[in-house]
Amino acid sequence: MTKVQTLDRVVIRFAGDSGDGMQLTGDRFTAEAATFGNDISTLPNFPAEIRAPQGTLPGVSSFQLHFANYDIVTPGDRPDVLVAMNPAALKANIGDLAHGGLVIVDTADFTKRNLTKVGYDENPLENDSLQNYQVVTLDLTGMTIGAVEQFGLGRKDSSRAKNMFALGLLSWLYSREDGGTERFLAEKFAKKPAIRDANIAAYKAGYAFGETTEVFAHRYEVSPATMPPGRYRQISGNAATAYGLITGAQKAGLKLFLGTYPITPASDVLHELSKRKNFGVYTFQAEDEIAAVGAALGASFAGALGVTSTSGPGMALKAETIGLALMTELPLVVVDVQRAGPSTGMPTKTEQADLLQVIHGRNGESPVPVVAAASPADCFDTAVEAVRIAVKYRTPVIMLSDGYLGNGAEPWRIPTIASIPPIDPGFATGTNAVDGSGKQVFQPYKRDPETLARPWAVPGTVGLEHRIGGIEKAVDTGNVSYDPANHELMVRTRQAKVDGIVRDIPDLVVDDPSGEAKVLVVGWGSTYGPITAAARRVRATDRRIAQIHLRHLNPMPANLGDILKRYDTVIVPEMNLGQLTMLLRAKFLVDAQCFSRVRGLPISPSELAGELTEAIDGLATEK
Amino acid sequence: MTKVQTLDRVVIRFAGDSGDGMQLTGDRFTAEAATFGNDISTLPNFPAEIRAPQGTLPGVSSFQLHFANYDIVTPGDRPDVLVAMNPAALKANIGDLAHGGLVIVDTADFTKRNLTKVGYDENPLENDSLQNYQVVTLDLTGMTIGAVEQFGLGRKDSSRAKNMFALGLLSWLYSREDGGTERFLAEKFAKKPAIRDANIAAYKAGYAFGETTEVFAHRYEVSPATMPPGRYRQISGNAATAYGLITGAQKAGLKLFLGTYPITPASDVLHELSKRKNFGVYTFQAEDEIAAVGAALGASFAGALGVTSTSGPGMALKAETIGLALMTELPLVVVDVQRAGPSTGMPTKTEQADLLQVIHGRNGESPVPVVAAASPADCFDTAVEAVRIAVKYRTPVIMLSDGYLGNGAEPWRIPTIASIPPIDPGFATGTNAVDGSGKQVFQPYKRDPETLARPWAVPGTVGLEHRIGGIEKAVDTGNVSYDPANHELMVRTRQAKVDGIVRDIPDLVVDDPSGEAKVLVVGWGSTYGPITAAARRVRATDRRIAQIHLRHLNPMPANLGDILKRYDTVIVPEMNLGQLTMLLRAKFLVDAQCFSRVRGLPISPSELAGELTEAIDGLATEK
Amino acid sequence: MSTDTTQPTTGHPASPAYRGLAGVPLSLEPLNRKDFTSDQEVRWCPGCGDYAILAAFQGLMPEFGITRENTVIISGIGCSSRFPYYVDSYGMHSIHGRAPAIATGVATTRPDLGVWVVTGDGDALSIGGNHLIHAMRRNVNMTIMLFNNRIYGLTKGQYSPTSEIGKVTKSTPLGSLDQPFNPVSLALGAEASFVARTIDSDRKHLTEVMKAAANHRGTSLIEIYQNCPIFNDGAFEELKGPSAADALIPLVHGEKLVFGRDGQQCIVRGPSGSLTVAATAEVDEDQILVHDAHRADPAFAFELSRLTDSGVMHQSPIGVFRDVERPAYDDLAREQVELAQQGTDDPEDALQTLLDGKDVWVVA
Amino acid sequence: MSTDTTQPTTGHPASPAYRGLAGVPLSLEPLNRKDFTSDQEVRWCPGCGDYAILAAFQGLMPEFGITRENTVIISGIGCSSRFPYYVDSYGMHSIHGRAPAIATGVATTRPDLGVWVVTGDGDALSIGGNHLIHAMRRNVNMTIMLFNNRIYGLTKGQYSPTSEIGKVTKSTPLGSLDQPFNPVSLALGAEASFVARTIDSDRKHLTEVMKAAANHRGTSLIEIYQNCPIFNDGAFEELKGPSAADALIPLVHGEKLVFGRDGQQCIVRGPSGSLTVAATAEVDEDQILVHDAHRADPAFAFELSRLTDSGVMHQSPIGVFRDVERPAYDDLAREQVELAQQGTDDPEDALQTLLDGKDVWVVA
Ligand SMILES: Cc1ncc(C[n+]2csc(CCOP(=O)(O)OP(=O)(O)O)c2C)c(N)n1
Ligand SMILES: Cc1ncc(C[n+]2csc(CCOP(=O)(O)OP(=O)(O)O)c2C)c(N)n1
Ligand code: SF4
Ligand code: SF4
Ligand SMILES: [Mg+2]
Ligand SMILES: [Mg+2]
Repeated sequence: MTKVQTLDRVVIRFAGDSGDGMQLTGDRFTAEAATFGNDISTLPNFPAEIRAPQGTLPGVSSFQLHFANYDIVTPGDRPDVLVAMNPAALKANIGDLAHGGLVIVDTADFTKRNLTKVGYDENPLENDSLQNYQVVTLDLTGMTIGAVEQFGLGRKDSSRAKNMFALGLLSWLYSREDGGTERFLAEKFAKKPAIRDANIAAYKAGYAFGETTEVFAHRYEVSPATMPPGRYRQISGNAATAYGLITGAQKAGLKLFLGTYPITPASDVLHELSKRKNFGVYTFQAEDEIAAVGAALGASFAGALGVTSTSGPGMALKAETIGLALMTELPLVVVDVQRAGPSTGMPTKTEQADLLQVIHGRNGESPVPVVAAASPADCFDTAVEAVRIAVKYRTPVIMLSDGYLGNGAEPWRIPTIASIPPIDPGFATGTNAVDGSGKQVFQPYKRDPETLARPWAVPGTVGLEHRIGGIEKAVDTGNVSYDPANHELMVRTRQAKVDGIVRDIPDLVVDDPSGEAKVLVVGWGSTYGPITAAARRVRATDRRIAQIHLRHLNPMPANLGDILKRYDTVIVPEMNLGQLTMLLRAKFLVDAQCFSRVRGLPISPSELAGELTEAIDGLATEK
Repeated sequence: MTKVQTLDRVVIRFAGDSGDGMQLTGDRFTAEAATFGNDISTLPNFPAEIRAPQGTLPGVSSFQLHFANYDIVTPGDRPDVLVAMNPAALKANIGDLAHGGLVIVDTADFTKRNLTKVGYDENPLENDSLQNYQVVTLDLTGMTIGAVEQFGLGRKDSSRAKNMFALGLLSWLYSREDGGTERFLAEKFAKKPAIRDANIAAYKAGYAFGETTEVFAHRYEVSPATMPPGRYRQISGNAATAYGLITGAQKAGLKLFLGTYPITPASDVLHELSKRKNFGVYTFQAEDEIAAVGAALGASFAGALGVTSTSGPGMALKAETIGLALMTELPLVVVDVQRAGPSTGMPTKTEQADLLQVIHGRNGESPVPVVAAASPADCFDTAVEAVRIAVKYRTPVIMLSDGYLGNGAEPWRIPTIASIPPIDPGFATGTNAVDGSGKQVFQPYKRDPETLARPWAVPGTVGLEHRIGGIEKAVDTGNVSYDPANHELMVRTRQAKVDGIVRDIPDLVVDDPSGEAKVLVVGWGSTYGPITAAARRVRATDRRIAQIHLRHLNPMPANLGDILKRYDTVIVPEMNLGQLTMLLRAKFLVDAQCFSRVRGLPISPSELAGELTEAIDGLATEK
Repeated sequence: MSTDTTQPTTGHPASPAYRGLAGVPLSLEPLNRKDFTSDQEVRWCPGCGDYAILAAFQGLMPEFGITRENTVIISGIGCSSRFPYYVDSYGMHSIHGRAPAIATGVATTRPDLGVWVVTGDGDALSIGGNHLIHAMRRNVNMTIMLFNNRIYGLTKGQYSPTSEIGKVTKSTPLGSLDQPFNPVSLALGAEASFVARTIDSDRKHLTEVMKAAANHRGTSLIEIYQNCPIFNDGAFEELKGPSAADALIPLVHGEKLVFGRDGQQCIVRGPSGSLTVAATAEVDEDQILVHDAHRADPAFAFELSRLTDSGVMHQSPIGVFRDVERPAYDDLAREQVELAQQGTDDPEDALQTLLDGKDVWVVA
Repeated sequence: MSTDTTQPTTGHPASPAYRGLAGVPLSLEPLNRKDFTSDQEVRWCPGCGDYAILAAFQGLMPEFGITRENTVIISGIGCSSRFPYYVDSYGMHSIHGRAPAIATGVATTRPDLGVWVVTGDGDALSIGGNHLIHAMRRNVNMTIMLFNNRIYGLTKGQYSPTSEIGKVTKSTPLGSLDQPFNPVSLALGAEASFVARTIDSDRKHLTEVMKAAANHRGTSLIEIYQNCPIFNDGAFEELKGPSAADALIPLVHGEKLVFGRDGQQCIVRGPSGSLTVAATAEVDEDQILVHDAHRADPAFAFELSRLTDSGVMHQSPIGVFRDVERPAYDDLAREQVELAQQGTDDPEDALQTLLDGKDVWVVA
């Protein structure tokens, strides 16, 4: 089945009460990993006492496993994943966890009494103390009891199978085969058929639970790095997106109105924003994606910052209304947290195959600016940028993220609010033209000569009453017009407005330490991490490679064409069949080639490094 | 305002009872045309008697006007447009009308008595006798009375303004300014203010009626041609599409189920098909476009030919469900009769700016075959081809038409049904694999090795029960799968299946009479007429030009790349900003340039001829 | 920094008399219908019922007293949806079916705007049905005017979700098959707090109903019977002219349900428990039901809604079926935001605190 | 050439006993629940109410007698929508909200299929609300099983259109603001001809209601209260266990509306004319209303539907609210096609005639 391709290594720690069977669980998982062909290294950790009092810190038992796709020599320093079966296990182990690590907690024992027992004043699952981790809280015990009900065990025996539920869940999470564990359990409990069946059922239920409920994105990765000085925190991409939107709205002095409909993996943007009403944030869970974007557009018409968030299938549904937004030339931010498609696809898996959809997926000539985030923390800057373009140019802007970014987390150098430039909504306040009879009038489609943006005249502004809509507009007046020449002019003007955003986009700086690379690797979105890692590996072998990464997909930076033409080979790693590649080829007539992987997983740096190496060596041979 | 750019010439005849003011109407329209700068030639035709009995053939008065954008010497032989104010006028004039001509009829006088008076046994508006014309029936009299009610004229005087209503309508149809006629009426009836106001109001009401009701597509054109031998009839694009779909379904032995929602300019496909239930055609006017395509897909799942028809905005709404169709790999034909966009755009105007939407406008990697019709009659063949591909490859197929084709009409060489090859639905009838335990099983995603099509196992077939859906499918079994390698394989297989259709596509034959052209003009869709006309003009000046026209946009014919590379210059005339151009550039790295016109009108052959000439001459100079 | 884009309302009289418009600034100078007339030529067919509705609206607006600039009209697509062009206020002629969704965004962010939605039977009940029912259950503060001509006008005469069974149209040459919606029943089933019906031919009634809608806080749905002389002429013929009195059942809160030219008919609860029409002369006076639009339970209004024919129209109640108090979604949403904002000191500091989170580490 | 893809039904017994399934071939051999169990492992959370509903369905199917291969289940997206995978029939797990639309295409083209739709409260009432109400007004022959757990399960616990006001969820940390739909009321407002409600915990009632639905020709809507132990545990707690008898009001056609462990409560028409719960001991027996599911007028069923709480659940009628005869859309659609096809000789000739039209000219 599934191989854990994109992870070089993972460290997992199972922790619980002595009676919780953590060692067994760890052993089994180790066995599964070994069977699977991983290199492994383990660190069991028993309580000093044979039977410490239940639910206490000394009673905690744990098992740590490091497994990897290359030679490893230690059981790992900081676990990436912690499974905590009770408050004591959490308390005892959380300090070791790497920032951004995943914590899976069984909530069954998180009672006031048990919390007090280990010195928690507040329930750590209910305050923000685990903010720097990815926390998944589940009633493992309750679900286990439910799953094994049929075997007629008592409550206690039933609940003891919870470690197998957890194991099943983890096995699913790391795409392990379950045959081995089932056989093991069948053997071990051969003489107690009820217990045997209960354990197998719990294991299967845990596995099924992972698969059914979309609780997890797939895997996560902790990328170590040497970091510039500053204040840091851990942040996930979806939270960073939410914060960026709030920041953009505040910098523009606008209310933020999110109209959205839940969908994996974008829902957390809603969840995060709905907690932030104190920033003048309105969150509206609409009846569907069309209503969601419609309400957001209505809010923009009314002078707020309209935002909508979704993933691929929802994006498809929003297309018509985004067309209306671009025709009415109102600010709107559309966040697409991409997932594996087509259709429902694999909702919890990542992909970047919506690029052409967001660029071309509307009727008629409908140019829309598109920006993409490169990493979880970069979602913040990208969101602020999306707001800036939307407000300045009066246009819908699509921000691309993906499941890997949205759910993934990384250290973030926290910006100072004061350092972020303000955004001027520049609301229209008065008339802007003189009509035939010399009267001062307001023309809703009279454009700013530089940006080509039209005035944003908000209801409530006296004297600027006007009507907009989706029918073609006459130049300046915005009246309905079927005039051919006017239509042509408006089509080209809308295109020119979007193209003109290039003036605000900084030139790309090529990362080419030697300055002599012949091969250029071009990325966009969440491939930034794997590409960078691959480039490092390539350079570590004394080869030369140049790298650029695009935040702006439409329009693209002004110097991109020149850069592309400077290299003998242009390689574009993408988690799709070559979508940016096709845009680059069409625009610049450069024979860019896609390094394409469409597996619902981030690209593997080592695979990519191999490909880049071959390209470099191939060129050298040719000459 | 509007110039009649794409029409070289039009012949209009106004016909009515003597008392109906046809001459005045004709005069005024002539004056408008002259003011507008057209060359004109007229032919008034009065009844022999001074006052012939009302409603009789001898009482008919008519006025014919030929106006053009080049020198003309005759008032025209056959009118392209006939305005008939009563049954007599219709009867007396219809015989002159060119095939496919437009007839605008005032229905007010079409009573049994009046019909009998002129020898009509049946009401010609209610049988099929006007089938070869575009007939617009309106209660001009009634609407006029309504429009002038406020002026307190009697019924008779009110109804006399109907000629001005008709004139207003025609003025709108040919985008004429109304100022002149208003001034004329103001002067003429200066002393009868009520009559003056009524006439002006009627004129304006006619104009407004045209604009409001979407009764008309824009203009039409009669293209003369030397025709190969055969049996001919007149046909509009939307009717041809409907007939093609019926033919395709019959050739495949399938029920045809159209799920659709009305939208200009696609509604006539619904109207036409809803009259053809005798061919096993089901037409379902759904609550919206999403339900429409959903029901069509359901019908396909049930073993019928599911079809849905729409225009741009509706196309945007269908995207998600088309994704489901491609994931479930069921036959489905989607007809997009394009109109000017973006958003609501100009519903009655033509454009071909949905190409990139239909190719790229879905989440994830979602390849869908696309075919486009070149002329009204070609809609028939294109529709049959769409059915063939959909059924053979188990895939949604998008057929592109546009407002110009859909509403336009042309002579059609009627095919013999027997000459059209059958389409084999090849329903699955039995198991197709053996499972691990040696049991015969049915695998719904086990593919035909050549076409890569999966079996179409229709409910009711015993033993082939299976479940499909939008979640990624495991190879062969079609079970839900989140396996990365499986996903990659399925993504590439779906792409390969669509790419493989190229085997069925005939190689393009270049139209290059001299064989020595250096400039190639590449077209698709309804630009066929203008491009062909332009190429003829260019060749008439002894220049050389090569022409190809694409029916298959995805995949494209196998020899296209080779052809493109043979020419120094490749020009792609499109009614958009360069959508096919961008696909050709990306795919073939050829510096194709778009001759782009986005005016809601067909491309002008003369403008295009100019451009082509320049390109040819430019090359010559360079050398 | 203010996050409020509302224009200053200083100098305006306190608040309009109509509860649905509470919080919308009043005009300092009295306005008249011309002020609500834009410079665009009205482009409906001669005789179209839309004219009368537009005229009633423009005639009524000055009475509300709110400023033009705080008046917003959102429409979908259809003949009726051209309405905003003709009113000199803020307006959006949006896309097919989505006006209630768009208006939800307007209303939620701006308590100082009076929001009207104009829609047709196809726009509201076919493609837009879901947005309509959800707006009503949420009770977003807006007035929805549904122009019901029982046909698709703009696309030239296909049947609509309110067309009678058997209707022959371009898309149903053999007659339509689907049971039409009764828009009032549908609204009541969707938890609507205000539902009314009126007719284009009765300017006074139109105006009264629009006023009642404006006086209701939350979503007000007005179904307006509107004649389309071009594609569905006479659909409401029996409800007009001399026969109107016998066909229209006026609903007036607190008054007996009596109708007919001489009050000769009335509504009673029949033996089965269902409402029925009876001859006034033949029943006891206290059997005649009294209209109560304010009942919490929508069942009575629903019963009344079933007195409308679903085929060719011979009889129909008009007036306000239901008008009950229920918090408006947008009022509640703003309340949540305002509460959350209370005690926030400097928003920029607050934002910095949010970004910082609880666990910061420093790299030197 | 035949345009009919229906498999031959020869040899099958005439027709099922259930009117909604008339025309669907019967299995020659008796089937059992295993025959309706696919090889896919069931993957809902432990304790999920979906299990019980699946079991009831699989247990009931053999009784209908129709073949597995003529059984079609269409679902949308949601936990509940995984249902088709577990039944060994033809099935489609489609996209969010669209199952009724897809099923309409299936049902219309194939009278020989039994069509079930499985959907959730979000799937059917949020994104899919419009398709649901239109299917019901059309009366397309299918049974819609709406699993109402009053929450979004699959996406991890956001509130749904049936969640009570004030519900705290991931997307409404300060409590939800919108009035929930009452699915039964909504259906009745949308002209539904069959509407019922049942609950996951009562296998017998579930089965009875499913049977009644199958016996109805046209769209049957069954709202099924379904517990989601993970994200909305206990939503129907008061309707279960020992308290159930006092909380559930059983609707049985022709029987008195009496409920409670000892029949101590009943439904009467109160003085205002509205239905109310009364103590059986305190009212005259003939005041107690008798359930009538077959009334043409949906108003009585609507009144009953309002006896359900819209907040936390303490009381709710279960059973068939309404079950009336009305032609099914798909039957009528097929009738039109069949009529049109009558007298057509050779279809190929007919087609040639169509293509030729009336006015052909010949170029030699
Ligand atoms: C997405 C989309 N689908 C279809 C249409 C075509 N369309 C425009 S208006 C309309 C229906 C109009 O009927 P109704 O809402 O009753 O308004 P009326 O014209 O009768 O006032 C339709 C189908 C469209 N504009 N957009
Ligand atoms: C177009 C689209 N939008 C959103 C989603 C995400 N989504 C899947 S199921 C669901 C709601 C599930 O709730 P419900 O219908 O009540 O089913 P349950 O899981 O509770 O059984 C949502 C929002 C989706 N799959 N597709
Ligand atoms: S088509 Fe009908 S509804 Fe539309 S403007 Fe004309 S009369 Fe009015
Ligand atoms: S999340 Fe709830 S509804 Fe979904 S499977 Fe689990 S218990 Fe059932
Ligand atoms: Mg209408
Ligand atoms: Mg649910």
